[in-house]
Amino acid sequence: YAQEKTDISITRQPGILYLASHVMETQKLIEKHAAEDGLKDVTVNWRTFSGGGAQTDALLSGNVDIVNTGTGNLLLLWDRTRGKVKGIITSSAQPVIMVSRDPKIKSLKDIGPSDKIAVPTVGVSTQAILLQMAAGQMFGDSDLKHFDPNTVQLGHPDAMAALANKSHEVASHFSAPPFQYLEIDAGNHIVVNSKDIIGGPLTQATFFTTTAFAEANPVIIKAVREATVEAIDMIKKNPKDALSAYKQVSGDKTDLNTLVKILGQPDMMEFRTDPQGTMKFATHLHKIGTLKTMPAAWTDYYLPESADLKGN
Amino acid sequence: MTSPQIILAADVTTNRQHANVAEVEQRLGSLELILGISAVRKTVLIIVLAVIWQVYASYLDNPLLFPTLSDTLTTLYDRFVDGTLPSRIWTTLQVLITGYVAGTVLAAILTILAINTRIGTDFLETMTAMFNPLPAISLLPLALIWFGLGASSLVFVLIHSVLWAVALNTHAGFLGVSRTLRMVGGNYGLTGLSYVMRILVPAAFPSILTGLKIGWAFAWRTLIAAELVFGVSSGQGGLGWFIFENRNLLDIPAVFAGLLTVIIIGLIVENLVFQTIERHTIQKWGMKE
Amino acid sequence: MTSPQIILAADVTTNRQHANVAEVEQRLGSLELILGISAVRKTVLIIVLAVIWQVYASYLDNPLLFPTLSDTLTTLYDRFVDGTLPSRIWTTLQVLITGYVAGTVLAAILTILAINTRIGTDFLETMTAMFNPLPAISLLPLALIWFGLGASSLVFVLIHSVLWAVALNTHAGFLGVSRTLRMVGGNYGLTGLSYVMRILVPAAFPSILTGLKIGWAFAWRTLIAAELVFGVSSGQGGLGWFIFENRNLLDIPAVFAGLLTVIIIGLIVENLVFQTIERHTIQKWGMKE
Amino acid sequence: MLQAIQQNIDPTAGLPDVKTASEARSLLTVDKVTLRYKTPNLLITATEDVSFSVERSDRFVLLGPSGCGKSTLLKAVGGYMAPVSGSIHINGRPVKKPGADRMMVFQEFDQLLPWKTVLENVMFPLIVARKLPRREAEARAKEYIDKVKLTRATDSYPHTLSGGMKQRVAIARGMAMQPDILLMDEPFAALDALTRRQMQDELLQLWEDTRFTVIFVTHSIAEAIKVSNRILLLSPHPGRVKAEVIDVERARQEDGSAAALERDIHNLLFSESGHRE
Amino acid sequence: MLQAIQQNIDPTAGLPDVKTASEARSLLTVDKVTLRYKTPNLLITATEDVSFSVERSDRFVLLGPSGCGKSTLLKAVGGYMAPVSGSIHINGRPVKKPGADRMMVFQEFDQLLPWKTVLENVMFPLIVARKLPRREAEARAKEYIDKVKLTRATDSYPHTLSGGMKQRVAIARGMAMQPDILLMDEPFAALDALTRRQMQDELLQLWEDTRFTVIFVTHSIAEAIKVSNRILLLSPHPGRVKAEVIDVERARQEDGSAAALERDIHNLLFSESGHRE
Ligand SMILES: Nc1ncnc2c1ncn2[C@@H]1O[C@H](COP(=O)(O)OP(=O)(O)OP(=O)(O)O)[C@@H](O)[C@H]1O
Ligand SMILES: Nc1ncnc2c1ncn2[C@@H]1O[C@H](COP(=O)(O)OP(=O)(O)OP(=O)(O)O)[C@@H](O)[C@H]1O
Ligand SMILES: [Mg+2]
Ligand SMILES: [Mg+2]
Repeated sequence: YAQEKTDISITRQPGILYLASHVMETQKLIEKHAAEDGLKDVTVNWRTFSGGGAQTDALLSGNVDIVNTGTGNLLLLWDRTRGKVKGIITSSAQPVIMVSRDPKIKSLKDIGPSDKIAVPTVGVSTQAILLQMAAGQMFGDSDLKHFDPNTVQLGHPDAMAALANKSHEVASHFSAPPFQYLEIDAGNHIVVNSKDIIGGPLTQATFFTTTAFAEANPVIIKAVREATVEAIDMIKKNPKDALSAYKQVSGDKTDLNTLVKILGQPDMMEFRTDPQGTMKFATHLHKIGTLKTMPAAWTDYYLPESADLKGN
Repeated sequence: MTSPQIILAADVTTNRQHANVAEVEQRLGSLELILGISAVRKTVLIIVLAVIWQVYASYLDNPLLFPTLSDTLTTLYDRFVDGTLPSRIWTTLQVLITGYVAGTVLAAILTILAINTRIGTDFLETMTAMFNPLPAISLLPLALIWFGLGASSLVFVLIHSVLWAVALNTHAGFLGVSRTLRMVGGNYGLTGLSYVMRILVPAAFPSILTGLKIGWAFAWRTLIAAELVFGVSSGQGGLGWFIFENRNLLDIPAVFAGLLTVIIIGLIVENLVFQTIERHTIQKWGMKE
Repeated sequence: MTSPQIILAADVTTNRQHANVAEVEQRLGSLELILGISAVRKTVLIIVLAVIWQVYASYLDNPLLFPTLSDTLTTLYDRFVDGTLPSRIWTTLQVLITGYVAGTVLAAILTILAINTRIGTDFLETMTAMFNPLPAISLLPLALIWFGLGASSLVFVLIHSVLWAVALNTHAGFLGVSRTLRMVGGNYGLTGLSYVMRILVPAAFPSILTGLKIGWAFAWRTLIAAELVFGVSSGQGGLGWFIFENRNLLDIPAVFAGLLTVIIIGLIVENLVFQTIERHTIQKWGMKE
Repeated sequence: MLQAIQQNIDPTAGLPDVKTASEARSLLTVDKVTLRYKTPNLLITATEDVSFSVERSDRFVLLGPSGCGKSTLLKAVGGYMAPVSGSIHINGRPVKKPGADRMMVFQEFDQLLPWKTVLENVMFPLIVARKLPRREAEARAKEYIDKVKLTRATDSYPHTLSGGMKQRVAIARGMAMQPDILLMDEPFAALDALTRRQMQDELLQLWEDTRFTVIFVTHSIAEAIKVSNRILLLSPHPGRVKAEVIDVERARQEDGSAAALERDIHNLLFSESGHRE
Repeated sequence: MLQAIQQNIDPTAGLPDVKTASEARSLLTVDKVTLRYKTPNLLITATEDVSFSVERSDRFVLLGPSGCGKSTLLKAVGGYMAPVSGSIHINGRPVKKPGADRMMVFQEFDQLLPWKTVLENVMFPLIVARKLPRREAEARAKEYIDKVKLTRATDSYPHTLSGGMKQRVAIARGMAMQPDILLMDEPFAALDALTRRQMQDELLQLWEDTRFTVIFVTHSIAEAIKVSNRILLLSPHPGRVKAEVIDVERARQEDGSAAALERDIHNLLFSESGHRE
């Protein structure tokens, strides 16, 4: 293993969905497993990014070795690089929830032409795609973009502020943890859950890298997988400690008990290593033309080493 | 000869001289002549930059990060023909020009107040120092409260980016107008607005024009960045959105086609609008070499 | 009296006059005197703005959108005391100053070339028209390839934001230097760099200073926006990251504390640095009222 | 020749008397005016305790060494500077701000608006201050441009003119306005002998026609005697009134008297020992 | 008095002869020089086919009506403008660019560097062009500031000076450089009679001491006769050589001859009918 890189960089996006990575970072799990596998003195640089796009650039320019972000980004990169970027392992599959302050809007059927739904990014974010998938289910493939005119782009904090402001024209928000629970706490109600649209969990945090890196550094890849498994174990065993790791990494000053309560929400403990719902996602992306190639199976866009994950 | 002598000059035959002149003026070679035209030199420069782009991008061979010029141009052409880019440009230009004009007008009002009253000066100086460094996103909450989503918030942010640069340059230009010219203006009984418009503005025109150029550039920058922050109700996004969307889709040649569009519009505005203004004002007036 | 007459003036007793003068100069009331000090007026202005903030925010009563000044100040104090803000400011300032200085130096080089050679002029004009409107994100791929993640990429983006504004103002200032002064410089045999440094720079100093002010402001804006894009390695984010982070954590008073910090630093730089420079240069030289 | 140099007379009998007598009806009264410039490091007194009065239709010349405060005095009359002490009244009203009733021809070459042609420069004040209709303003402007022999340069921009030509445009601009008082600061200094003589003649001719009032700064004693009816002599830094010459126009009738007056004034101004600034 | 006005002589015998004879040893030769300004809409010919030569230690005056191209000629000699046709040589080498061997006193009041005090303005060229050590430069600068009677304003910035004071600083600056050729464009126009006489005397005194060469533009025929040994008379627009007056200094010895010469020059310049530009 003499040529393997010992100084690796991984991206980090602060947030509860990425809890496993925060545990891996604070407990130095990757370092530990690499050492166990015979690669000593590995140092892992965790670099914080504000969003997926910048992480993509960082990976493509070779400035980071492994990124940790959503499924959409993986599929896109896999497609555009013609298979030169593939997934390693996933770490979370929590639901995202659309909430509303408007009592008239009980389900997606009640959305009228003038109702506004806040999503993180119009057209491309997971939330926007989910709305399209729902539209497909409701109105058929000819009307996939039914809800697109309703969407407006607002960051989660801004959307939350919008919901809090009774006079604001945006009354609904396709949110994400932890904002969705804070919003529900503040008196807004659930409109739709990603579980209902996908028919199961949808993978969120995914580690992925270039095939070139994976081929040259099998030990690191292995260590990342093992570390993820261990991190998820630790979260399940002791959520409080994991949340402390999150607080340490993100600087979040929220009370630990509140965070524990959030993890206690339905499906919030869906920390799992097998890709969930990704093929459904890919099918939709291919349908709307975002993906040029339709993967035959989820294993197309995961590393061969990861074929044992039993994903879908 | 012990006294002064006046020696008269013979009348000069000017005809010979003129022949001579024509000769002198024709001596420039054609290459020199062609290179003497600024437009030609600029075109050459742009071509050189284009070649560098193409060669460097081919060498890098990382089309997802930095596509070649030819890919970019192909995409640019496609997106133009299919009508995407023209409509995006149109959306952007509408907002841009609204914001730019509004920002410039506000800058004019602020500087007029500043030059006429002491409190106006303090106000302008303080506001500029305070707000100029603030990034556009910081205005987001207020913009949302006041204008909601949509173009008016964008215009608000644009004003923020244009206003201070134009106001700073204009104000500095006003303060630098020569004492004599200001006295001449006072002498004509001009005060307040007419003093500013008829004396200070033309006299400070070089500075004002610089401010307008910088303001224009920053309006572009801000708009493109702000379209991402403020989002769009789908389907009616502008160039900034076009760039962002294609970045998200990792359609990098389209991203660069969008950026190239910005560059081309920048070149057109600079060379057609600003240079024309310059030629008909400060160059004609001998205020600039 | 049919011829001219010369009438001699009696010697004037100046003492009485001087007494008179003293009187005239003491006639200003103390309120007027106090308001005559620009610093006092500016302070009053800032206090008025602060009160407006506080009142408007209390009236809005939506702390998620727009916190009150008092909340903001409390947070500002807390974050200062616990060391967060000082370290963020320090991180940001380091990068900011590096980028600002580098951008200014590059602007100086470009304008010196532009003023001395024709191709330099074309280069500057074309590059400015092309790149000035480009948003910082467009430089991201190149920055990543050339400088990787980290401060040097930030510096690169900062240079982009400072360079064109400073260069445009400086170049316009150079071109506006009076013909006589330029001839004086030539007369002393000054050419190239020493001509620029000893004649053009001081003569165009008002314009240069304006450019530096605008460049400074835009460096701030860009840095704060760019910190989000480039990410941070553990624990060493700057003010921009601080603002972003706290927005995500819904700690809005902290967001505004960050923005307030930007404003305060802006005010300090404007009033301590730029005003001092101005007082010791263009005001002393009579180039500005 | 020179009738009387009143000297060693009771101080109160001299200049002050003349002033007091004329105060009521004078067009312009400058009373014990002290003018100062404030610079960051020091206070410069330009003129001190200067009093004079100008009657309607006077051709009043300020004469004194370089730096004695002539331009400053003119600026104060023009309303650009407030006296530190003393007062300036026009038609009994204190001078507070500049105005087109006192057209000024400045000493500086950059007094033309560079963004206007020669014609537009002369027309501009006629339109904005005298409210003449465009056509009339243009006709009058052209007439005065002819008078200063610049017909050929009518449509030139100021930066293409020679120093003397610029000053002539300023003179045309001032005279075309036919103001209550024309204030001229060394208007002819940049002109050659012939053009200068022509300009002086034009000025006098114009005065014959319209009897306007003019305050004129010049360095040339001969010019002062030629154009003025009254001359105020100022002492060097800070400028104080040294003497006043009245009935100057009488000196022109008989030849030789002008030369004698010139000599007298010259001696008066410069004979003092230790004249240094 | 005036010995001979050579007129109606074979054209080739006049001026060209003088020039040809002196060509080899002349300090400055201006040969058939035509100078033009290009403006966006038209081409202005300032001087046409002007030839003259200046010998070492000449005090050479350019005299002509306003706008005839004196300043332009001086600028061409200074190296700021290239002739459209003809050539200018100094010491046999063509003039290509400005340089400190030809110090120039400009006609404009804004020729001082506003960011330097009077002292620094005078010292600056001594340091950068003459490479004098600071201390020496300061001493020399102070000496010349004294000569122009500005001791009191040594540390003032130019914007606090009167018009005449500014011009005197420029004169001090030019003279302190002791250049090969001093080019002066109406340096004394803004000065009062006494200061002007003092400056003229200083110039002559300096010339006695160092025998430098000076080309001098003036509007005053009397001044020309006082300071020069040769006068070039230019015709109005475009400037052509009308005549040259040599041995001017002879006119000063016997009184009256200067006056006569002044009258002759005056007639020569201005007698032409229809003198208009
Ligand atoms: N803007 C100014 N700031 C400070 N001092 C000034 C200013 N303008 C003039 N002075 C000073 O005031 C005095 C009088 O200047 P002024 O221009 O009135 O003289 P002047 O009589 O017109 O001289 P000149 O004949 O040389 O033009 C001078 O000593 C000068 O230094
Ligand atoms: N920068 C310029 N651009 C175009 N034309 C000019 C320029 N400078 C001078 N001229 C023209 O050239 C001619 C000669 O000007 P110049 O300044 O040499 O005259 P001058 O003899 O010095 O006059 P004066 O005694 O009035 O200063 C004038 O007709 C003038 O209009
Ligand atoms: Mg003066
Ligand atoms: Mg001239």
